[in-house]
Amino acid sequence: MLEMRSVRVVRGGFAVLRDIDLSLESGRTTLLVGRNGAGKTTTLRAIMGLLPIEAGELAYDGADLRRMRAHARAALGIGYAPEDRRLIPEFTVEDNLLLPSLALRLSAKQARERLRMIYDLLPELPALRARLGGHLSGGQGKIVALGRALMVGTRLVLLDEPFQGLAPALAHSYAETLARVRAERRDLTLLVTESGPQLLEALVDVKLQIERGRIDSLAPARSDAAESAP
Amino acid sequence: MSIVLPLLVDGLAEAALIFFVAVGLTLVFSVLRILNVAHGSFYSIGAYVAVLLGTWVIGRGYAPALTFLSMLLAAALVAVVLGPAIERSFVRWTYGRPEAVQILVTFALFLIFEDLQKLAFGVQPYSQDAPMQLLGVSSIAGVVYLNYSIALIVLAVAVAAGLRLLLARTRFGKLVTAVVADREVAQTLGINTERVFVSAFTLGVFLAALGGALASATSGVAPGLGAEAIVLGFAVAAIGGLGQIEGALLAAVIVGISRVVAIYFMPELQPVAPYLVMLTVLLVRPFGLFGSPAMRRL
Amino acid sequence: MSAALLSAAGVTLSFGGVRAADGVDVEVDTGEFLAIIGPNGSGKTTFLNLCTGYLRPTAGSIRLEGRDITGLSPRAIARLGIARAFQIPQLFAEHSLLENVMLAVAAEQGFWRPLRPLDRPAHRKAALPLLELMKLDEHAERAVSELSEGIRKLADIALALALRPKLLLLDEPTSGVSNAEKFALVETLAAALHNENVTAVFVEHDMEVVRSYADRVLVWDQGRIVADGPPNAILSDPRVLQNVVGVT
Amino acid sequence: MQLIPYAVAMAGIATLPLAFPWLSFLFVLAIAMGFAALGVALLLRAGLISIGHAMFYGLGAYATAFLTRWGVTDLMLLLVGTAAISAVAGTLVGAFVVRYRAIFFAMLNLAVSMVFFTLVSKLYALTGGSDGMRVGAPTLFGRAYSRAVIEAVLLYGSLALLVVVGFLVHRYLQSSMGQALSAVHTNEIRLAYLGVSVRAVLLAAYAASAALAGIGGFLAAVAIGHVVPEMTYWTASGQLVLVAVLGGAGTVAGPFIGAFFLEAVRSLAAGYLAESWNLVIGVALLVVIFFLPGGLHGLMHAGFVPRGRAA
Repeated sequence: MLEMRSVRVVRGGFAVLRDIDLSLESGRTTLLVGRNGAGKTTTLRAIMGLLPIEAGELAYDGADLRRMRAHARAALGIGYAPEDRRLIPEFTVEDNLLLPSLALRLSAKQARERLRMIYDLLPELPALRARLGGHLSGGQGKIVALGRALMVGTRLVLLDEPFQGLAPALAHSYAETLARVRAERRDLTLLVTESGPQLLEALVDVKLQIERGRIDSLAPARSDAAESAP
Repeated sequence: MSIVLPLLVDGLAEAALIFFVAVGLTLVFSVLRILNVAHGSFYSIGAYVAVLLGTWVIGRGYAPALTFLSMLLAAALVAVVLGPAIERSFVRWTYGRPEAVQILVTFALFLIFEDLQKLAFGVQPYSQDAPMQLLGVSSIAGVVYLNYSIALIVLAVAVAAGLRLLLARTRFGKLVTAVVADREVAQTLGINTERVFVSAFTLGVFLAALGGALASATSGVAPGLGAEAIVLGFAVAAIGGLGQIEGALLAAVIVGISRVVAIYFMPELQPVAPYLVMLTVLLVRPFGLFGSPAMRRL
Repeated sequence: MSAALLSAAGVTLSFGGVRAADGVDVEVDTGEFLAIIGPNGSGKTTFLNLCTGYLRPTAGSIRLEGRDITGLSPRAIARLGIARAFQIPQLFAEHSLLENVMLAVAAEQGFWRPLRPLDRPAHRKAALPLLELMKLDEHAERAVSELSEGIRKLADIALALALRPKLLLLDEPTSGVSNAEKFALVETLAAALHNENVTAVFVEHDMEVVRSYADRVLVWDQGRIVADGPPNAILSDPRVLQNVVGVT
Repeated sequence: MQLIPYAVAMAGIATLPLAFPWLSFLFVLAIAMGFAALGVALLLRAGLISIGHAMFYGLGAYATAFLTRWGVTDLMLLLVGTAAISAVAGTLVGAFVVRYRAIFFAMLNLAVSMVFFTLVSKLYALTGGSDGMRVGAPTLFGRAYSRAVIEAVLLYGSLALLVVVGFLVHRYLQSSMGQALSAVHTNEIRLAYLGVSVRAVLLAAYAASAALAGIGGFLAAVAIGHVVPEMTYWTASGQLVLVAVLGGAGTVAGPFIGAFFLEAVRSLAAGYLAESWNLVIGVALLVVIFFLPGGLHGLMHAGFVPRGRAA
C-alpha cells in the first residue's frame, strides 16, 4: 500500500536518507531497526510530509504522496506517533484524542464511533479521559499518543521508537497492548521503528535494517509470516 | 480624587486601544512565532480607512450611528484585503528563517506602508468626531466622562473575553491551540497549519485595524501613528508575556494606569511610563507577567 | 572529610511531585572509570545535570575535593574542574572542528584578550595533540556540521578534555554510534582518559561496554542508586538484569 | 584576504570629493552610519538583534553637542570623550540587557532607547526638545579652522578612523572573545560548560557596539552641526539593523557598504521621491533579503555566506 523508491532526504547539506526503498503491505507489521542517527525517524517523518523529499518516489495506494502536504496525508488515514509523545498539554486526554476528528471535520457520529473504538482497544484510556495531556506519566502518555495515532491512522500507523523512555515493565505492557491492537485490527498496517527490537519479535511480519540512510537487509522476521498474511 | 478618576478613565481608554494592537501582536507571535513590526501599519491604515468611511457616511447624510458600523467595516476591510495577502507572500517566506530576517522583512513592510500612507493621505491629520459626539458625556458625582472612553474600555474587555472563548471553545480555537503547542504534530493530526496561520494573522490584522479605527474617533490620524502604536504594542505584549491574552490585557491596564500616574506627577515624562514599566517587569520576570521560560533538555 | 574526588550527599531534586533524584549518596574516587546504568527516566542524566550545575538540587550537597559546589553555575563548576560531554554532541556549528577545540583551549588558557587571534600557534599546539589523541586529526579543518555522529561524539569529548578537567562526566558516549565503531570509540576514550589522568563517570546503555571498561558500576532506578559494585558482580545480579538490562 | 577592493574603495572615498565637493558630507554621514551599523552587526553575530542602538548613536551625538556647549571643541577630545561616554553607557545598559535573548533582547533595547528618546525630546530646557541642539564649531589641537578645512579634516579623519577602528574590530572578531560571539549564537550552553562567562562575552561586545555607535553619532553631529531627537527614535534603530544586514553582517566592511548604499539611495531618492524614500529603502531591503542572503558584501565577493541556522 505504501511504496518508497530511491528516496533521498537532505538536512543541513547532509543526506540523512540516501536511497530508501521501502514497501509496506496492507495488514502487515514492519519493523525498522537501526542505530540512532541511521535515519529511522527521518524515514517516518518523510512519509508524514514533515520533511521535504529531495528525490525519489513516495506512493500510497498508487497516489503520489509527495504532492500532498502533511495534513492531507493524515486525511488519507495515515497516523503517526512521534517518539516523545508530544500531546497537547493544555488539552484533556479526550480532547487530545478528538483533535484529529476536529481537524479532519469528521461528523459527531463518526468521531464518537472512532473514540469508542479507541477506548475499546486501549482500555487504559477511559479512566484517563479527563486528565490533562501535560499531567500524564511517561507510560500513560505513550498509550494516549498511540490512541491518537489510531484515531488518525485508520489504515496505516507509524510508531517511532514506541518503547523509548519506558521502563522495562511498562514496555512489556505497551507491547502487549500493541499485540492486542494488532489482533483486533487485522486490516491495519503498522510501521514501527525500534533500536532494541526484542519486545516486538512476536508481532512483526517484516524486519528491515536501516544503516547510514539506506535500508540494507530485508529479512522476514517470522517464517510463518507469509502463511498468516491474507 | 476628583481628578484621578477621569484621568483613570482616559488612561484605561488609551490602554484599551493599545490592547487591541498588543493582543493582535501577541496572537500572531504565538501562532506564527514572528514579531511583526508591520503590525503598527495595520493600526494606522485601519484608522485612515475608518476616517474615510466615517466622513463619507456623514457626508452622504446617513445616520451618524452608522459610523460605528463603518469603523468595524474599516477594520474588516483592512484585515481581509491585507491579512491573507501579506501572510501568504512575505511573512510565509520568513518561516524558519533567523529572527533578524523575520524582523527585517516586517520592518521593510512597515517602511513601505508608512510611505504608501503618506502618498495616499498626505501629511495633514485626518479626524472624525461623529462617534464621540454621538455617545456624548455622562457625569457621575460632578465629574464628567466621555461615554466613548467607557465604551472603549468595555469593548476591550469584551474582545479579550471573546478571544478567550474563541480559543477555548471553538474548533478554530482548538486548532490554534494545537498549532501553538506543537506545529508539527498538529499537521500529522490533519490540521492545515497554513490555513491556521492565515486566519490567525488576519485576525491579528483585524484587531490592530480595529484599534486604529476606534482611535480615529479620539485623535487625529497622521503619519507616525503606526510607529508609535507598534512600540507601545511591543511594550504591552512583552510586559504581559508574549502569547498571553490575559497578560496583554493586564499589561495594558498597568500601562494605562502608569500613564495616569505619570500625568499626575510628571506630565512631561508620561510617554516614558510604559517603557519604565516594561523594564521593571522584565527585570523581575524576564519572560513577562504571564510568560514562562522553555528549558532545553541536555 | 574523605579523600573522594566527588561526593554527593542526600542529593534530591523534585519537581511537580516527581523525584528525579531521591537522596543520592555516592562518592567517586580519583582515577576511577565509573559507569552509571539504569532504565530510561531513572535519573542518570539528571544526576549529571545536578553535578554540573545545570539543575540545582532541592536538598543535599555535592562536593568536589571537599569543596561545596552545590548550586554553582555550570561555568563556575567547569572552572573548578568538572567537564562534561553530552548525549547529543554540543558543538559550535559555525566553526571548524579545530576552532571548536581551540575555543575550549582558549577557555582554559586565557580567554579575555580582545586583540589576540584565537587561531594562534599556542592554541594549535594544545588543540592538535588532543585531536590526535581522539583520532580526529584528519577532520580538523572540517565544519562540525559535516561530521558524522560518531565523530561529533568524539569531538564533544575532546572539547571537554581540552579543559584538563579533574573529573569528566560523559552522557551515553556510545549512543548513536554504530556497533562497529562503538568499541573503537571507548577504546580511544579510555586510552585518552588514562593518558590525561582524568577520572570519569559515564552513563552507558551497552552492557558489553560497561563490562569491558568500567571499574565500578552504579545502578540507577527511580532517582536512586539501587546497586553499586564492580561490573562482574553487578551484571550478574538477576534483579539488575531484569530491571535494567530488560532480560526476562 | 583581498585588500584590493577595499583599497580601491578607500581611494574613491578620498578622491571623489575633490571633484564633487558635495560628496564629502555624504561620505562622512555614510561612515558615521557605518560605525553605528558595525556596532549592531557585532551583536548580530551573537544572534542578538538590537532595535535600540540609535540610542547610542544619539548619545554620541548629544554628548558631542553638550561637550561643545561646555567648551570642549577639540575634535580629538570629542572623539575620545564620546566614545568613552558611549562605552560606559553601553556597559551600564548592557549589564541589564545581555541577560536576555531573542525577541526579549530586541524589545528591551527598544524600550531603553524609547526612554532615552522621550527624555531628549521632552527635557526641553536641557536638550531643546524636538528643536534639537546646536553643535558648536569644532577645533583641532586648540585652533579654529574654516568650515572647508574642518570638512576636509572630517572626511579624511573619519576615513582614517574607519581604517584604524575597522582593523581593531577585525582583530577583535578573530580573537577568542570575538569568535565566542557566534559560539554564543550556535551553542551558548556549551560555552558555559567550557567555563566561559557568556555574559562577559556579550557585555564586552555590547560595550564595544555602543562605543562604535557613539563614534558614529559624534561624526554625524559634527558633520551636520545639529542634533535632534529623531536620531534616536526606534525607526532609526531599525534602520541600523537594516544597514547591517543589507551590507552583510558577517564582516567589518559589510555595514559600511550598507551605509554607503543607503546614503546613495537616500540622495538619489531625495531628487525624485523626497516623500517616499522609506518606500525605496523598504523595497531595496526586501530585494536584498530575498535574493542576496550574504548582503551586498556577499554580492561583491560572490562568496557563499551561510544564512545562519534555519530553525
